[in-house]
Amino acid sequence: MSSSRNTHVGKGDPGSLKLIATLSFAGLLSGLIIVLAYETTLPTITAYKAKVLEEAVFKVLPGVTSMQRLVYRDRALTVNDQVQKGDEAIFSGFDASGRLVGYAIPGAGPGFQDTIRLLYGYIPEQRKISGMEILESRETPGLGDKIYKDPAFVANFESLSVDPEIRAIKKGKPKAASDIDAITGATISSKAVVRIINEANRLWLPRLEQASGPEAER
Amino acid sequence: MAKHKEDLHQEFIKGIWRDNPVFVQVLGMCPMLAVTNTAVNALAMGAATFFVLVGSSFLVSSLRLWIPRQVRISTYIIIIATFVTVTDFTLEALVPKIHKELGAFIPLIVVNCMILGRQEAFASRNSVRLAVMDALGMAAGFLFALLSLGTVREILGEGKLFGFSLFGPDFEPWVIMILPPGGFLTLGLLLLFFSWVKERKQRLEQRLTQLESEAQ
Amino acid sequence: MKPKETRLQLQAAPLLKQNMTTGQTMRDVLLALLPATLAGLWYFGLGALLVLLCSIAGAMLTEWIFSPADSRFERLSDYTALLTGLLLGLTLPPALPLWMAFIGGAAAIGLGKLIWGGMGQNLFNPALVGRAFLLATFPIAMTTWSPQTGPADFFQISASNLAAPFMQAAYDGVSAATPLGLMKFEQQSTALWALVSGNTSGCIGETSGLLLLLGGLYLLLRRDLDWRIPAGILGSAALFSAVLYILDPIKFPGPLFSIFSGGLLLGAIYMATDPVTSPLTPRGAWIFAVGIGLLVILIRIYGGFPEGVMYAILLMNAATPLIDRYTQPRVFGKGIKNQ
Amino acid sequence: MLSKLLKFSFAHGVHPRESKEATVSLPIQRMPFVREYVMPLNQQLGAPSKPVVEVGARVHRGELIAEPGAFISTSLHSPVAGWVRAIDNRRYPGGVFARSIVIEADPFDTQQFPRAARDWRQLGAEEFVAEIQRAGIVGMGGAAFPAHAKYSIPEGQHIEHLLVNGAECEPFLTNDHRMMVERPDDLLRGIEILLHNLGARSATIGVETNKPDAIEILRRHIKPGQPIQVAPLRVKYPQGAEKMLIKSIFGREVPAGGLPRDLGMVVNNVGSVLAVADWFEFGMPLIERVVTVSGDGVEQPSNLLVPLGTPLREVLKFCDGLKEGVSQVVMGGPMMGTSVASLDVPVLKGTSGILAFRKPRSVQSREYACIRCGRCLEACPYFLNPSRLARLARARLYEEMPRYSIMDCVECGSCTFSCPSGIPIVQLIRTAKSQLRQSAGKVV
Amino acid sequence: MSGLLVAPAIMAGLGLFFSVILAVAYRFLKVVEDPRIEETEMLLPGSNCGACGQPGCHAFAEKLVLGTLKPSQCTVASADTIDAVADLLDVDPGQQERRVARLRCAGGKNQAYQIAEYRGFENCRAAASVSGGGKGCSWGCLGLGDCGIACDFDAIHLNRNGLPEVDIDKCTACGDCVEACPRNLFVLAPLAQKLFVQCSTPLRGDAAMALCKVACDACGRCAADAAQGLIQMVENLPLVDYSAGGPALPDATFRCPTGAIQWLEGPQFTDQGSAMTRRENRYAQLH
Amino acid sequence: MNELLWIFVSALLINNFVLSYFLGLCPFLGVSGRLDTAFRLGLATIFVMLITALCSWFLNTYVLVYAPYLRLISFIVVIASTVQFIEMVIKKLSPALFKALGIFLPLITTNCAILGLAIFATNRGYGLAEGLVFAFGAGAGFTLALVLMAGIREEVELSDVPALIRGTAMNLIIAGILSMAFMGFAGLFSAT
Ligand SMILES: Cc1cc2nc3c(=O)[nH]c(=O)nc-3n(C[C@H](O)[C@H](O)[C@H](O)COP(=O)(O)O)c2cc1C
Ligand SMILES: Cc1cc2nc3c(=O)[nH]c(=O)nc-3n(C[C@H](O)[C@H](O)[C@H](O)COP(=O)(O)O)c2cc1C
Ligand SMILES: Cc1cc2nc3c(=O)[nH]c(=O)nc-3n(C[C@H](O)[C@H](O)[C@H](O)COP(=O)(O)O)c2cc1C
Ligand SMILES: Cc1cc2nc3c(=O)[nH]c(=O)nc-3n(C[C@H](O)[C@H](O)[C@H](O)CO)c2cc1C
Ligand code: SF4
Ligand code: SF4
Ligand code: SF4
Ligand code: SF4
Ligand code: FES
Repeated sequence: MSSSRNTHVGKGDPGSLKLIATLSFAGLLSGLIIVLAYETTLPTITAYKAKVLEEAVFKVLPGVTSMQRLVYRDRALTVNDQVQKGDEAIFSGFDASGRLVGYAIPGAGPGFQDTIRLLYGYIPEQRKISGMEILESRETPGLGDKIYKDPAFVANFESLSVDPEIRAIKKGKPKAASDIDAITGATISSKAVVRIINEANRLWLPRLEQASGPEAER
Repeated sequence: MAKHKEDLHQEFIKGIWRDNPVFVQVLGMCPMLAVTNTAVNALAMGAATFFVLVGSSFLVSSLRLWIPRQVRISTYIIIIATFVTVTDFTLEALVPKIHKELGAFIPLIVVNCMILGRQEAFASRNSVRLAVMDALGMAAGFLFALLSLGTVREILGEGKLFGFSLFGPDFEPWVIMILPPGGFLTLGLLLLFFSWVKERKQRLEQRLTQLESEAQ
Repeated sequence: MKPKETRLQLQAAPLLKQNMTTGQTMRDVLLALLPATLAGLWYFGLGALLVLLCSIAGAMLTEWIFSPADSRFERLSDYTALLTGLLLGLTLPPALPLWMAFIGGAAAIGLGKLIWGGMGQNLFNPALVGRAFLLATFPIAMTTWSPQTGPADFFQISASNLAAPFMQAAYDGVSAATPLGLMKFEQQSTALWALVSGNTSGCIGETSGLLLLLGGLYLLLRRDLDWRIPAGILGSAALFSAVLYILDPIKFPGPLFSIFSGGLLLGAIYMATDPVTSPLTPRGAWIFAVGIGLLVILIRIYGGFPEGVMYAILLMNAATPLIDRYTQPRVFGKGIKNQ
Repeated sequence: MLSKLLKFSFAHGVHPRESKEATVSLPIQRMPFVREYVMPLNQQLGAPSKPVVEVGARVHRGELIAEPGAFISTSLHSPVAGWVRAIDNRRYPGGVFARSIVIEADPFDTQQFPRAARDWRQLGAEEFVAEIQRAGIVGMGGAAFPAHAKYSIPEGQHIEHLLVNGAECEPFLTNDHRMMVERPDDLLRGIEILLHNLGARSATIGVETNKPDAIEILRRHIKPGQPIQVAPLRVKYPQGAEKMLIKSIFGREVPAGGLPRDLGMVVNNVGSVLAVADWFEFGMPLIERVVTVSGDGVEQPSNLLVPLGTPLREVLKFCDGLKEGVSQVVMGGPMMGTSVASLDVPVLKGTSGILAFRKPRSVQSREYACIRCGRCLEACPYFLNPSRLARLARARLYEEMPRYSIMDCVECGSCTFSCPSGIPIVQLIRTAKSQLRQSAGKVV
Repeated sequence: MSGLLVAPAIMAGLGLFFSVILAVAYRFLKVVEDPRIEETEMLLPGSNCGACGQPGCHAFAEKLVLGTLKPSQCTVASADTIDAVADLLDVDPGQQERRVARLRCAGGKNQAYQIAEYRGFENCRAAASVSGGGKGCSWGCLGLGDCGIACDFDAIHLNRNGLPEVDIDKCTACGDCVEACPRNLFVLAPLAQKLFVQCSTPLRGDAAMALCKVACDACGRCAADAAQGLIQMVENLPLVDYSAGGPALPDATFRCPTGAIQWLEGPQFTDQGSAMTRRENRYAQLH
Repeated sequence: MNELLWIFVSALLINNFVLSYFLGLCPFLGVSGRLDTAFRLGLATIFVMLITALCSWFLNTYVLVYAPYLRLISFIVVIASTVQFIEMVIKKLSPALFKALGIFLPLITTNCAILGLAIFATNRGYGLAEGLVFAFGAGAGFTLALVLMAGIREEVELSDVPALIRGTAMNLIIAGILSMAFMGFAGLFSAT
């Protein structure tokens, strides 16, 4: 810092070392504080997250009392609680007697405004969907948000055949077992939900069939 | 000593009205618009900002003699980011629902120009007492702005205030208020309203002084 | 001193003017809209008339209140507030609660015109700003369509029209899907004759294609509008939808359906042509028009709304300053090479 | 001839009502002499002339009274025989005062002018230019640019073609028309003189088709073998602007900021060519000109041959005076002329018409805001964006305006004519130009 | 609890890493620029008016640092500011002589005759181009206020008589009005020079009086009454030459028949109400 | 609908950072006065956003797996330092480029659009390619909004907007109308 003669920075010009030391020290301190805060709040947060997830799974799979996280890797499903990036995971739900009831499958896709994330329950024995829960969406209040606020719409998914393919149909039109009533005024969001589920089905149903071996059993 | 008290008082008051960070200085617009779709969110955001601003102002002004000029901005950012991260975790642990609603905008407090601006313009040059007073005032001003916007948007957009229905179930909500355009428009119109009030006041004062001088 | 003569007046040349005035232009547009307006009333009855009146009242009242006291009459007498109110009204559903129509008129003038400094200065079409505001504010009411009542039931007003201010409307009877709604959500086409004559549900003024074209013709003859804009919009929209139609005639509507359905004619002839908000330069007008045509079909076919005319026009309005800037005509004698 | 079938024209422009009926068939009439003449020294573009007479001096008709003050300047000759009464500041049409030579006519003089032809076949280029300057000839098409300056062709340039401007696109005016009809032979002689001395090969007379008799007569008088053509032009304003004329007839554009001679052409008004003929054939300098007096405020519209320096008041008096309630008197045509503040101003070399109107012409009942209808764009023959220019001028963003080529505006007024909002576009542009010129002068 | 170690380590590492990189980069990549330019610019008024003859305050600051200009050449800055700049750069602030804009015309609506009526764009320059805007005097003020709009300092307002009054406290002598006026009526005159001719017509005698009640009719009395050489008649107008010795005194104005020459203690035109009646009487007596 | 294309269109039009997410409002309101400046700021923003996408992907994959709680602070530090470093390099290597784009860099660094981009990309678990496409779409969308706004504002300068409205209030209302117009893109490519 020899050129300080005409740079007019003020009194003593601290050397680079001091700057580096200050920053490193600040980093050190802040890291410490953050980690303290993190460690203190972590149990509450993880517990809450787990609870939310569990509630969602239990909701889409009625009668379920416990669950497991399954990861699809190397063409097989394995139980795995370690969340990793790029995981393709679903949840299996068991009733009080420990019997496998079905799977809770997450899905995501574009909605009217932004990506919709949802979770739905699937019962392989009946090839039926047993419930649907929207995890995240930015649909228009009063219209698109009916996909989770309108009980009638959510009820559509309580027992819905997946064959041949789910369709959203305008109210009052004849329906098949795999058709749902679209929300009036929010056809697009309704169709988006349906499409997300269909796509997830296309991905997961073959995998589940192929993997419905003993390892899925507890 | 009394005079000193007055000063402190002034530092606090100016942030709320005369130098209001939003209405006058037009700072911190992003969180201002993004999270004010309901009054509760606005309140939470305001509180979080309040904590971060006051905390970092306190810290910055106490450390101001030790921080070299060249790295002051980096240091402020680290300090602010630390406070924000702590706030983020705390909110997530205490009020997870609201935390989810505010989403990415809690971390974004770090880059709220108002906060960094106060450190640079005030906290780094003034005593801890003044800095904290100033931060309290600014934060209160910010909170005030957030709340006014949030209130308007929630009342019109949902017919509610803090979640309580105001006009009964038959009220037709003004959906736009909750949508992005409503944010822009409401803030624009609020600003317009405030400058109108200010102008009217000025005109009145002018008239008064004119009348006085005529009376003399 | 010398005996006084009458004082001469001094005026800058040129001392001659052609005799068209802006006020006259606005009156022409009102006149051109008359047939389509009457058809709307014929089809939708008294309720529609009230909706029109309320939106006009909202517009004119706002103009009146927020104009400087000394220029109020002058401002109202240029007919633009009336025209904006009328055009807005024509793009509203006939069963819209009246109080919403009034708010729409106020928003159209307030947000669409006054804050910009009044007539001639706004960059977005005021009527469409009003409509966009209404659509975003009251999406359900704005997309609930009542079937045509026909002249026999002229005096029947739907209950929703009379909803109390700020309160939700109760819809009586069946709602009817518009031709575009049917197309988009049920892949169901409507007969062309119904579209041309206006015998469908939809906005008050948009249904009757024939009368809209008639008014457009009148405006063209009076040289009140830039023919490039309707030509460009209708042409590009027809071309785009023809291409899609050829690719998949079952999924996509044909070009004639595209032109005669929804608000395309009303928009292309009376709204995109608003001189204030469209480009000045001839080349700019083409770009503007083709942009609208493409956006309309894009939104109608791939977008979330059955109809995109309003958004297409507003988006191109936003681009108009840029278009104007980059399409300045070549000045005489500039950039040429003489051998 | 092919050109018989074609009507030549340019793009854009406007169609004001022609209003030439009142005077189109009236022969040119000589105006009698009056008592006092005022000869301002700056009747031409460029430097003012320098007086060469003293107050009290006796002058003959046609005698030199002022010599050129510079190269871009020209001579003045006494329009009458009489006495110099003053050299003084007098009111000038532009609204300012100008130094003028005031001459009192000798009421007993016969005012005869001795005719004498001059040789024009043996002149060198420079001599020719000097002759024209001596004759005091300026462009009579309105700009009053000294003609000799136009004829002094710089090294390296070469004139191929002479264009005679008989378009007369301004409404009301019929002076060029009458000159073509009444003096075709003199006009053709003038063309011959100019062709010879400029070294040009051919000439075209451009005439709007609303003067079929002029076209017909000129064609009849052109001798076989003369390299002169008559081009019928669409009736459209501003057909007479020289760049438009060239575009119409030859389809070529004069480069912006350039001159016709960049394309090897010289454009001259009919009156200017006749003045050349007058000088060489009769030895008559520019001391009188043809003026159309018309408009709904004149009792007796006429085409007059008026000595320069005659006050407007006298000219109008000769036409039986003004009607009751005249509110506006204009020098020149209604599209580009200037309204005058006082009738004491004199007829100048560049005055083609005197129009008096009863009700103000350009006042639209009200001015609206610009609705960007684009009519001004479609009117502007120079393809400018008048709306933008006017808006910029209103906002006083003068520095932005050169970006929109403000300096290429010739102030033809087509834009203002066509604006339905009644915006004084040209006036705004003129104001901005004036301010820009002044600022440019200031910046060192 | 490994985080307790990991986090501070990562943070300190990142801080270390980047501060080293930046410090090194700073060392080798820094482009040096004289910081005094910026500091000077901060001190300047920042109105970018160009009165200093530079395109803006930044350019002026550059020139100041180079030493080619003096701080006082900024006519907008207050004395304190100029001193501060001079202190900062350690240069001589330069001479300061307060100047204000003065109007060389006093022919308002009540004094100058109107010969025609101008209708059109309300702007002096525009009116001047239409046969002089209808005012009989083609040198005088048109009273449409171009100067007032041009003044960025709100120093010019048209008075009821249609003449621009300069607020001498607000005027910074930036010269914008000089440039704006199409009749070139404003001059920037030192406040200390109090003898001032409020007329621009080169006409004389009755010709001048036919235009305006307060025209200078070039009678030459002021020149006769002033100190030798102080006032000279040039083109029918008195020209005051302060460098010509002799003291400038109000005496020169006493015998002026029209009041065209004035002794200005403060702003122009303020005393006109009362003074005019006297002059008007006088005018009546003369004719 | 191709995933990457949807990410791009969504960031560009449907969920435009400025008009729908309210990110980057300070430069949007502050630097939209002149068209050419706005355009250059836009380009600089696209550039910084791409850098940000790279940095955040790097941090997410190699650093934050060990300490997720440091996400925010490390983003800030790393992005700011990288941009500052690049700024110095540009200034040294190409003064012309620096004059055109570089002067905006410090302005952008402490801007919520940048940090927002990093956080959104992380929250949504974007990989490198997705992150880059997202960054490009968001940057282009920001530029689009900025340029439209600048064009409008240059035009508004010539109008007589009431003095009371002029300034921020006017700009916000214009932004509101623009945002309303952009609502037309909602549901694009998700309806079919
Ligand atoms: C402001 C606004 C927001 C909207 N939001 C949604 C939405 O979130 N989800 C949706 O499916 N439709 C939404 N729509 C409606 C769609 O544009 C479309 O009209 C609707 O899906 C058609 O449904 P319908 O055929 O049942 O009338 C919205 C419309 C407007 C005007
Ligand atoms: C000029 C004009 C523009 C319109 N623009 C739109 C638009 O952008 N979006 C829209 O949903 N409806 C718009 N409408 C209304 C539609 O034409 C009408 O709603 C259409 O018939 C589709 O109805 P649906 O939304 O119920 O299917 C416009 C109407 C007119 C007259
Ligand atoms: C808008 C405009 C219109 C003009 N109209 C005529 C016209 O009708 N007749 C004419 O002789 N010159 C007209 N002129 C002048 C010509 O451009 C050109 O200067 C003239 O013909 C040259 O001849 P001169 O020098 O002999 O006058 C017009 C000029 C302008 C700018
Ligand atoms: C051909 C034509 C079309 C017009 N279209 C509209 C329109 O769509 N909406 C509107 O508010 N005003 C319209 N106007 C009226 C006027 O231009 C408008 O109110 C201005 O935008 C107000 O500044 C139109 C005027 C004309 C001449
Ligand atoms: S003709 Fe008049 S109203 Fe039309 S664009 Fe030109 S200036 Fe504006
Ligand atoms: S006056 Fe100028 S801008 Fe207007 S039409 Fe003529 S050349 Fe074009
Ligand atoms: S001083 Fe000049 S600019 Fe000012 S009003 Fe008079 S004429 Fe106009
Ligand atoms: S414009 Fe004239 S009056 Fe205003 S500050 Fe400048 S010099 Fe003074
Ligand atoms: S308002 Fe249109 S050009 Fe002046």
